[in-house]
Amino acid sequence: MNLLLDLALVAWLVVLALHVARTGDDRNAIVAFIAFGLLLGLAWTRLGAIDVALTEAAIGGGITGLLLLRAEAHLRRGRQADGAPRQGGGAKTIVAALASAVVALGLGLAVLAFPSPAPTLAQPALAAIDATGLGNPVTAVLLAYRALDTLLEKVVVLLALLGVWALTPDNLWGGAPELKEANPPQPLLYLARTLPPFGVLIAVYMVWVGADAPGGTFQAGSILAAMWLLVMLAGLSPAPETRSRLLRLLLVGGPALFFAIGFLGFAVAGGFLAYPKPLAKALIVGIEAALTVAIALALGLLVAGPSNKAPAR
Amino acid sequence: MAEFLTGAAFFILAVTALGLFRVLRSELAVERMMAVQLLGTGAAAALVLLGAASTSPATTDVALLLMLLAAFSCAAFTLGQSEEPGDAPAPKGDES
Amino acid sequence: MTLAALDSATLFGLCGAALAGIGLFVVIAHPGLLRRLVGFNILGAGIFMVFGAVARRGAAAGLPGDPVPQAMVITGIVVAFSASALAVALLRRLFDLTGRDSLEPPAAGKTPRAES
Amino acid sequence: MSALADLFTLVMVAGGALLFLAGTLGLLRFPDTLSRLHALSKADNLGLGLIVLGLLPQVGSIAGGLKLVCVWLLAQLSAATASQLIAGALHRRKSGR
Amino acid sequence: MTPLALAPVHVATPGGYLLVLALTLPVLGVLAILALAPRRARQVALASMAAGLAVAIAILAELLRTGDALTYVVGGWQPPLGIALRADGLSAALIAMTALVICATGLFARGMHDLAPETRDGRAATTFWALLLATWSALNAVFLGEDLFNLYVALELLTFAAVPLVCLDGRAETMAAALRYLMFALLGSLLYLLGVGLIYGAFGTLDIRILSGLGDGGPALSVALALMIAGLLAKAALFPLHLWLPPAHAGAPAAASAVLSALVIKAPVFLILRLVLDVAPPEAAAFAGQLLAVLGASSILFCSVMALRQARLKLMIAYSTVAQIGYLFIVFPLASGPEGMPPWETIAWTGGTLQLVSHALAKAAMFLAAGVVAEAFGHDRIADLGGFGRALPLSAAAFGLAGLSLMGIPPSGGFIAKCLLLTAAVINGHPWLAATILAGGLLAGGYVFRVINTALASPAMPLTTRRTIPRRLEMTALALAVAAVLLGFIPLEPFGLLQIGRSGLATAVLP
Repeated sequence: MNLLLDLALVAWLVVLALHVARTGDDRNAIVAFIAFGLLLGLAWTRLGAIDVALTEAAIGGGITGLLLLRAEAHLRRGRQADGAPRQGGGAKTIVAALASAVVALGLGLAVLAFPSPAPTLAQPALAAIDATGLGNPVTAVLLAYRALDTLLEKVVVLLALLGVWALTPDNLWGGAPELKEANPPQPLLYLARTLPPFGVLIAVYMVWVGADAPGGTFQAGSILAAMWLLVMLAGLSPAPETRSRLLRLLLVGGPALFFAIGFLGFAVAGGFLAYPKPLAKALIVGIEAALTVAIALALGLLVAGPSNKAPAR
Repeated sequence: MAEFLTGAAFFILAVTALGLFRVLRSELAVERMMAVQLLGTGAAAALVLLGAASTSPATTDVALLLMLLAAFSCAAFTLGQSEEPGDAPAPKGDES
Repeated sequence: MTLAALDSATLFGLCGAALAGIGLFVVIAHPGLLRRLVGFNILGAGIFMVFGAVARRGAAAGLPGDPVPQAMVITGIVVAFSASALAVALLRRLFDLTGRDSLEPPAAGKTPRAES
Repeated sequence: MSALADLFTLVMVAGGALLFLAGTLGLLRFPDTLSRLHALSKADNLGLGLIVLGLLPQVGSIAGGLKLVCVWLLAQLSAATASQLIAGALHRRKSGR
Repeated sequence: MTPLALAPVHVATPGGYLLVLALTLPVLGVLAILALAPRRARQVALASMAAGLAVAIAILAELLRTGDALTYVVGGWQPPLGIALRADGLSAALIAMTALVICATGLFARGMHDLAPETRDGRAATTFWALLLATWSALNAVFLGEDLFNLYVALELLTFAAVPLVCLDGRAETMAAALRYLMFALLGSLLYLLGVGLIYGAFGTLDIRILSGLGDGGPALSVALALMIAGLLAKAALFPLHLWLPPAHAGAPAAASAVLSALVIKAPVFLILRLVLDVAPPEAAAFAGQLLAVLGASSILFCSVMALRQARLKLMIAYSTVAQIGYLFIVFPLASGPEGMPPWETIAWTGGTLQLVSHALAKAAMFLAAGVVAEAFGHDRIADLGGFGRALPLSAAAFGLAGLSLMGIPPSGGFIAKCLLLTAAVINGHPWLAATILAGGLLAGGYVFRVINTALASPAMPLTTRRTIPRRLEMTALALAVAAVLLGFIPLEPFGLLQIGRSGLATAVLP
C-alpha cells in the first residue's frame, strides 16, 4: 500500500511537471507549479523529512507562487494582449531534449547505483547532538555542525535583496515597493484579517518546537513572510520604505547576532561558531528567533521587489 | 488500521488527481485556480491520514501549513486575475 | 528489476531524476523567461528530491532519514528562492525598459513596446 | 472500547473519502463553473471534516487533537474565502465582457 | 561508518583563525553597509579593504613561515559532519591576488565616484561597495572551502554578488546581459548541486580531503563529476558556453568589469581544478583533462579571433578574457608529469598558476584603463579613439604593459607562464597544444597592437577629453599592469609556495 501511494505521488509529480513544460500559457504553468509545490510537501513527508516538507510547502508552494504570479500579471499588463505563444527553434528543442534526456538517464543510473548499505551521517549527527542540547538533528546540522553554510546562506538572501533593490530607478531608490492592488476584493480583506493570526501562531509554534521537533527558523520565517505579504497585498499595511533604518537594522540583526555569537566562540568555546556547552541551546534558540525576523522580512521584501514610489520628503 | 488509513490517503489522492486534471485542462483561467484549493484540501486530508497511520505527530503540522498556504496562493492568484488589461493602472516606477 | 525490489527511496530518486530532466528541458528549450524560471524551480525540486532519496536511504539510528542532506535541502530551497526573486526583479525591469520578456532577439514583425 | 473507536474511525474515514469522490464527480459532471466550485468546496470540506472527526479518537494527546481541529478550521476559512474570491473574479470577468 | 570518520582528517593549525577572518571580514562590511547610512558605505568599504588586505598578507606570511597548509575546523565539528577550511599554497596565492585586485579596484572606484559627487552616495555607488565586499568574501570562501556543499553556497554567494554588478548602471542592455549571466550561473550552480547530491549518496561525505582517499565510486561518481564540471564550465564561460560573458563584462561599470573578469571567473576554474585533481579517479581525470584541453584550445583560438573583430574596446577585452581562460584548461593534460611525479611539481602547474595570477592583474589593469578611456571620451569605439595615448599616456601605458602579459612577451608574468606551458607541451609531446599556445599569443598580439596603434596614431584632429581625469585613477591601472610585468621576474623553477600543502593529500589516504 505504501509503495502504491508513493508510486501515485511520483506519477502525479511527473505529470504535473510535464504539464508545466507543455502548456502554452504562462499562468497555467504557474498554477500547475503551485500545485506541484504543495504536492512536493506531501512527497517530503513520505521521505521522512518533515522539516523539508514544511519548508517546501511554505516556500515552494506559497511564496514562490506569489512571486511568479505577480510577475506574470505584470508582464501581461504590459504586453497588451498579444498572447501569441512563442515557439522555440526546432534545433534548439532537439538539443534541449537530448541534453535533458542524457542528464535524466545519467541521474537515474547513478541513483540505481548507489551503494548498499547507504553511507549515512545519521549516527554521528545523533551522537554529537548532546553537545548542542537540541533534540532535532536537522536543526543541529543547520545551526551547529554546518552553521557556516547557514550563515553564508543568510548573507546570500541579503545579497539577493540588495541586488533586487539595486534595480530601482535612481529617483525612486530608498522608497517603498507598492504591493496593494487597485481595489482589493472584499474576501481578500477578510482573509488578510483572519489568516495572519493563525499564521503567526503557527510560526511562533514552529520556532518554539524547532529546537526539538520538526520546524525552525526557515519554516517560521517563510510563514511570517507569507502573512506579511497577504497584509500588504490587501493594503492593510503599506510596505516599508527600503531606506528605513529600523527595517535595515532588523534585516541585518539576525545575521549580525549569528556572527557575533560565532566570534564569541573564539573567546569562550575555542573557535568560530562553537557554542559553550551549557549555553548552547539557549544561544541557538536566540539565534533562531533573531534569524526568523530577518528571514521573514527578507523573503517578504524579495517578493515585494524594488521600490516603485519615491521616498517621502 | 495503518494499512486502511494509508489506503484511504491513496484513494483521496487519486480522486483529487482526477479532479485536478479536469481543472487544469479547463479553458477558463478562473477555474484553474480551483486546482490549488482542491489540492490543498485533498493533500491536507491525505497528510492527516498518513500522520495517524505513521504516528508521527509532526505530519499534522505539514497539513496545517499546506492548508494555510493553499488559502494564501488562492488569494494571490485572484489578485493577478482581477487585473484585466483594460482597467490596469499605468505601470508605476518607469523613468518619467 | 521487479517492482517489489524497488524501495520508496529509489522511487523518489528516480522521480527526482525525471523532474530534473523535465526542468532542464524547460530551461533550455523555452524562450519565455518566466517559464524558464518555473523550469529552474522544477529542476531544483528534482535535485532536492535526489538529496531526499539519499537522506531516506541513510535512515539509521532511529531517524527517518539522514539529517545532513535534509539540512542541505533546506539551505538549498532558500537559496533557490532568492535566485528566483532576483531573476524576477531583473525580468520585470528588463520588461519595463524594453518590453521584452525573452532573451531571444524579437521575432520579425513584432515591434518593441513604445516607451512612454 | 478500542475496537469501537477503531470502527468509528473506519466509518468516518470511509465516509470522508466517499465525499471526496462525490466532490470530484461533481467537478467532472456539473456544467458551469459556479456549480462545480460549489460541489468542490462543499464536498471536500465535509469530507475533510469527517476524516478529522474520525481520526480524533486515534490521537494520543490533546495537542494533537487541537492541531487536527485547527486543520479543519483553516480549511473552512480558506475554502470559504477562496470560493468567494474565485466567484468574485468570475463575476467581474462576466460583467466585464 | 567508515573508519576515516574516527581519525580526524583535518587538524586545525594555529594560524587557522586567519582563514575565518578572510572569509568573514568582508561580509561583516556588507552588513555594516546595509545597516548604516549610504554616505558611510565607502568608509566601511575602505576600512574592510585595509583589514582584508592585512589578513591576506598574514595568511601568506604564516604559510611561508610554517611551510605547511593552514587548516581550520569550523566550530570544532570534524568533517564529515562539520566543515573545514584549508589554505594550501595555491589557495594562499589566489587569496593574495584577490586582495590585491580588490583593493586596487576599490581605490579606482573611489576615484571614479569622486568624479560625480552628486551620485557618490547614490544607488549605484553604495550598492557597488557592498557587492565588491561580498564578492571578496565569496572568492575567499571558494578558495578556502574543503566541503563541496559549502563550496556550493560560496558559489551562489559569488553569483548573487556578481550579477547585480553587471547591471549597476541600469541600462536596458545591461539588464539583458545580467539576466543572461544569471541564467547561465544558476544552471551552473544547479548542475553542480546535483553532483554534490550524488557524491553524498555514494560516499556519505562531501569533504574533498576525505573523498580524495576513497577511490572509485562507480557510475554515481562519474555522473556527478560530469555534471559538476559541466555546470562549472558554464560559469567559467569556456567555449562554447561563453556567450553570456562578453556583454556582461563589457556592459558593467569599469571597476565591476575588472573584478568580474579578473577574479570572479577564476572561482569556477579553481573548483574544476580541485575536482579533477583531488576528487576524480585517475582515469577519469585523464579523460576530463583531454576534453577540457580541447575546449580550452578552441576557446583560445575562437575567442582571440572574435576579440580581433570587436569594434568596442571593452568588448574586445571581454573576448580576450574568454581566450585567456582557455590557457588555464590546457594545463590539465600538461600537468601529468613523468611517472610518479604529482601534478603540482610539474612546470605546467607553475605555468598555469602564473597564467591565472598574471591574467588577473593584467585584465584588471586593462579594464580599468579602458574605463578611464571611456570616462574621458564618453565612448569606447576603438576606431574613434585615434591618438588617445597623447591625452591619457598613463592609461595607454597601462594597457600596453598589461598587453605584454596577455601576448606572452618578455618581460612579463604572462611570458613566463606561456613559456612554461609551451615547454611542458613540447616535453609531453602535445604539438597541437604548443601550436595553439603560439597561435593564441600571435592573435593576442594582433588585438593588443590594434589598440596600441590607435593610441599612438596622430589623427588630424587631436582627441580632447570630456573632463580632466585625475592622475590617481590612471595610476591604479598602471600599478596593476606593472605588477603583472613584475611577476615575470620571480624565479623560474617550480615555485615552492604552490606546493605547500599539496603533497599532504596523497599521504592522508589511509591504506
